[in-house]
Amino acid sequence: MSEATSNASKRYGLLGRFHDADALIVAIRTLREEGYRELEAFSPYPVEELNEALGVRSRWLTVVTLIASLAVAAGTYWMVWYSAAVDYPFVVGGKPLHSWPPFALIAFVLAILSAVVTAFLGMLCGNRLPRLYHPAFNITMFERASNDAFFLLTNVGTLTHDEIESLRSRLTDLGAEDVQEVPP
Amino acid sequence: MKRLLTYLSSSGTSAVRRFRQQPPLVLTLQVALALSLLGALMAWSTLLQAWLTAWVLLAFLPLGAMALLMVHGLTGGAWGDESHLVWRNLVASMPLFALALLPLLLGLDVLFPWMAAHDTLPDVVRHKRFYLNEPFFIARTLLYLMIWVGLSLGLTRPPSSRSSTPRWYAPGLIVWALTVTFFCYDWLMSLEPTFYSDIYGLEIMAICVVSVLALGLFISVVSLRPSIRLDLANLWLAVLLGWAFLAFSQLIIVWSANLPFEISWYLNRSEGAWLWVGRLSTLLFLAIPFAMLLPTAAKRRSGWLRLTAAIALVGYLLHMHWLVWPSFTTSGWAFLFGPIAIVTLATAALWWIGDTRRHALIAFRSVEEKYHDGT
Amino acid sequence: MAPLFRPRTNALTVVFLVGVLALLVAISVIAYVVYRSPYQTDAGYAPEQPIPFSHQHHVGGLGIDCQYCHTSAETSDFAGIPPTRTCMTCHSQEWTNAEMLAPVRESLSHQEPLAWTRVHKLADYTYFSHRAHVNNGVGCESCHGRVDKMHMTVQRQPLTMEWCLECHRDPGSELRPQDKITSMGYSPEDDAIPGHELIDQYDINLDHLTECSSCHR
Amino acid sequence: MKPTERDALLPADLTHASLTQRISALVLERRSPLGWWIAVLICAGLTLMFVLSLSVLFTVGIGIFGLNIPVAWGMPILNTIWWIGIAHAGTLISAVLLLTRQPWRAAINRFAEAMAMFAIVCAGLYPVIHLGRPQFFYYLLPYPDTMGLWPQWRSPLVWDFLAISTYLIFTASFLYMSLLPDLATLRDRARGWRAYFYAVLALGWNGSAAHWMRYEKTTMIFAALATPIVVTVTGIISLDLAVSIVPGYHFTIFPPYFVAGALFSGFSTVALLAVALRSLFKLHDLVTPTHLDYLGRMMLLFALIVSYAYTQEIFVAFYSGEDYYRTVYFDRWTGPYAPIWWSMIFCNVVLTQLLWFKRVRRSPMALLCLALTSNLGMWLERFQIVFTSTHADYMPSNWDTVWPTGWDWATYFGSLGLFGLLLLIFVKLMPLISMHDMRALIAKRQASEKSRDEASPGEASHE
Repeated sequence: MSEATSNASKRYGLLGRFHDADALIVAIRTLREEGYRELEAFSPYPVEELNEALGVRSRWLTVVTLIASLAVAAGTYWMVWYSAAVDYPFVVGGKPLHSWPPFALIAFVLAILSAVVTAFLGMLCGNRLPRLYHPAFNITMFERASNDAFFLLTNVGTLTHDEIESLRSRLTDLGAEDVQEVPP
Repeated sequence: MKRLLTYLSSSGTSAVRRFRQQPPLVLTLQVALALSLLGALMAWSTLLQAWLTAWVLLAFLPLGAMALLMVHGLTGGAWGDESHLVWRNLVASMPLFALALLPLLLGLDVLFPWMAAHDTLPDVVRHKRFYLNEPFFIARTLLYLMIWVGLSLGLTRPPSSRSSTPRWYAPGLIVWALTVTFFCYDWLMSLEPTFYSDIYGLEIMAICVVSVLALGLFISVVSLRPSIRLDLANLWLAVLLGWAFLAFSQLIIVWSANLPFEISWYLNRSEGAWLWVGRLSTLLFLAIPFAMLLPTAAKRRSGWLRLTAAIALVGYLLHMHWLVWPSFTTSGWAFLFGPIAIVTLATAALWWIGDTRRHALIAFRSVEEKYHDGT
Repeated sequence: MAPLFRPRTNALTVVFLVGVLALLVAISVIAYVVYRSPYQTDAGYAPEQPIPFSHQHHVGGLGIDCQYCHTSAETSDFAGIPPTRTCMTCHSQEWTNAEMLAPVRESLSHQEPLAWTRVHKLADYTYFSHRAHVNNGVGCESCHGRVDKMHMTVQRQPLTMEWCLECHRDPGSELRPQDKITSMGYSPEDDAIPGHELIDQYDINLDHLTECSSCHR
Repeated sequence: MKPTERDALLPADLTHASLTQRISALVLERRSPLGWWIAVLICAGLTLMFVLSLSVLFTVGIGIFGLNIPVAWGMPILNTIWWIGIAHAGTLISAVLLLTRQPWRAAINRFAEAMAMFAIVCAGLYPVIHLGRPQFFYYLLPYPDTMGLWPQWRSPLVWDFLAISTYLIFTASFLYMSLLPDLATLRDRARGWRAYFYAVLALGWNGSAAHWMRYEKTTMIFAALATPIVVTVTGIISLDLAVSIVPGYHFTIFPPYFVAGALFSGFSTVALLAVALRSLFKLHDLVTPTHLDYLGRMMLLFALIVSYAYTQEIFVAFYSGEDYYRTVYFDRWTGPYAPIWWSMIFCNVVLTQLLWFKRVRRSPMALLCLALTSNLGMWLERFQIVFTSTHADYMPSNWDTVWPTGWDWATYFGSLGLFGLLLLIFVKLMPLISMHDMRALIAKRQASEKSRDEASPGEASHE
């Protein structure tokens, strides 16, 4: 990878490897204070503080799931009521046409189903999955992101050569064990 | 009748001396007791009905607290480590409730239709006489009360060492479950002697725990750390949904099968105003608390939780009335003696648990350390 | 290390997923259309018959009443296919030597019925009573269409359960007075008897019409 | 959770790297233990039997089963209830233990979820089999048909269909989602075509903080949904029976009773698999006696609830004062199916009391035996519910004694084989311990060690 250093525009970013999550969090906080905004952090298991450090928050998934399930519950109840009380009014077992106990049960089950589907698809869409190619996959050491190492990817698309070099040394100062350039 | 009067008056006079230091509570209790006595003279059956309703309404709270303490003893968890005082203070009122149930044994014939003459009973009820008969009923009731007093004494004993859970907690919980179940069959379900439902005991157990969680949070939420509030609120939400599941199960099974002895229970409870009491209590006890307990951030805030708990407790009050009252043919006095019985029992329970515990309940945070030193 | 995939794989993945989604939608739409098309319902079915019998000629042209041939339409669960003798009431006089009618004469001489191919077939699990419909104001035309304009007998209606139910739920518009049962081209506007009056007149119990056991016994 | 307990759940020398190495080697190294091959052979044989008996069933008709009037539901519904029950513990382990932050779920949640998945597949097959015309199962859905009909919403069979489908979709989504990070690990360690196989399945998971954030959020949503799902699915299946007026079916306690029974047999099966898989793949240090202990406690808890339900059923049958209800119990105790009732009580009520003893819970052999007897007991329980309730109800002229036929048994054991085969293939293709959950657990231990070193001794650590 080092032979590609001459041309800045061909780089996507700098990838730094850290030994533990704490070092990574410190590095993120420091870089963000210094004005770097386009940072991506990778860890082999969920680390809550990473998002706080990155300043990433997302609440829409829960809200969307809730709205979807409520809407489906209402829609289902309406459909069941319409079909059993309006479209095909038919008395079975002496029950009223509008039999709310079973209708509510069905609405509840389908609300859960829609919550499951929304949450799952929401997770995939929010994470832009499936996305089989990612620039970091070019780097051999990135294999350890799913094993035992922590990574910080800083986007350097708009930086000059010198700025990149200073960022590289900054990463090393902050405890990165290895820093490599990532092609786009 | 006479025995009841002497019992009540003697307990009243002997208490007067102890009460001089706490005038407001004493005054309330004395007035309420006097009114209850008046009620016993004026409308004996209505007072008994009101007394039973008030009793289950209030005594289910310490009963639920017992279960919480034992479950926590078995599973551990920060939620109970930090909140156990409030449950123990509530459990301490159990002996009073045990005493307060005894007068009702005098009026079994007024409360329970199956006490009527054998020939006048319908067939299915006659078949139940092997279980529903006066001596056996009284013996069972005394057994439940003794067990509960025993459990409450064991649970309110100051813990000798915090590290090890007493070995009797697991069997204690089993005994608790069985006594609560059969108590409810005896004292609630048999009010309508043709009705039967084997989920009833589970449903009542869930109600006990749900309501005491609401009460505990209402009392003590300010003194708890936000993470503990969250845990307790989640526990409340879980048991609340569990109760909803049980209640709905009974409803849909009885509704679907539409058998006369079962559905009449619901028909009694959907007549006239009871229909609206039922709907309102479902709203206040289940729907609103459920919605309010969904957002995680809100469950850390004491004001929010206190409001939720207050709403749920009003719902609980309505729900218990909906559960018990429609079994009776009531007189107009019910509206007077219903609240009086509740006030009497509530103040009596507060008086019973004593200064320290009462203050701990009312102003939980300020007294917490004092209480620790005291024990 | 070379990555397992190229950057353009991401775009291809999106194309692939959208394609799968579109395929699913297309399959559902096609299934819906095919399900209701004559391919599935047999509407328009006009099989070849041993004799090219024309209702257009006999009904439309000659004005023979339906019940002249289908004698049990009013009295039995089946309308009945006329026996060869019914054909012979006329064709022993008319067109006696026509080549076209040779199978009829053969049938008569061999005492073997003509093997007509049935056009209106209902599933075995459907209980259908012809008499119940005819006697309660349902005209022939409602189910069989304008037979007076059919050269070869054709199944006009889809005969799906939905189609049956349409009328069973709201029979008023399909009813006609008893004397108009077999007439073709009847329009309720001209006779101006409202549907609900006919329902009363025939004493039709509407609740019973949509019960499962009315048609599935 | 005290630090000592977490230590008991994890080997002292386990690091992130060594964990990844061990677990992914189970999948990526070609050699399988001999036991695995033998098990595959047996299960494949049984699956073949399953397929064959189903072919016969669909050609000849549902009459080859022992079910007939008056026992019209027989083995198919019995097996549905049994399999669904087994599935439930997998869901609860992955969800409720997550909500309550129990660290002992990490080592067992993966195969518990897989178990749930395959158990639902088996459970879902039976109602379709029972249709006789399996190609028409979609009639239960509201779709624009040419019959002008709607599903009968008041029928529990429609609820069943919706609930089991929901449960299947939920379990598949949950399982797949929790596999994603581990598939990424396998992708990064595999070579050749396997790398592509896992890469496609991993969907490009790269473990970025944003990925994990949404992953965690969805996991929490799923975990919160799991309990309502478990409770509704089994509750609804119990309603198939309970909403009728047949004495022996019509008990209001059925929904919670079935849920408890389901969890009882489910936790038994998790214990069974835990013991089997840890010895097959030499995971004794990851699936520890402490895990078995907890599983044993869960089995005991649910066995007690089931026993409570037995007492309530019997009590209310007699308390109801109705002759038909009482007769059901006399029949269960002394009738033609009495041995089944008494064996059920022996398995579910008597034998499970052994679980009060810590030594029993921590002994793999003892737990294995109890898991087997508990599953047997729960199968017998469903048998006595389904068969004894209907074989003699209101009409004496209708009474009959009905037993399963050879085809019933062939289908039942065949489905056991199918379940086993799916599970055995799964553990060879996918990591059978959730690596990312274990990593988080290891990280927690490291953090607490660190804080223990730094903090003054005696200060309590809160999680």
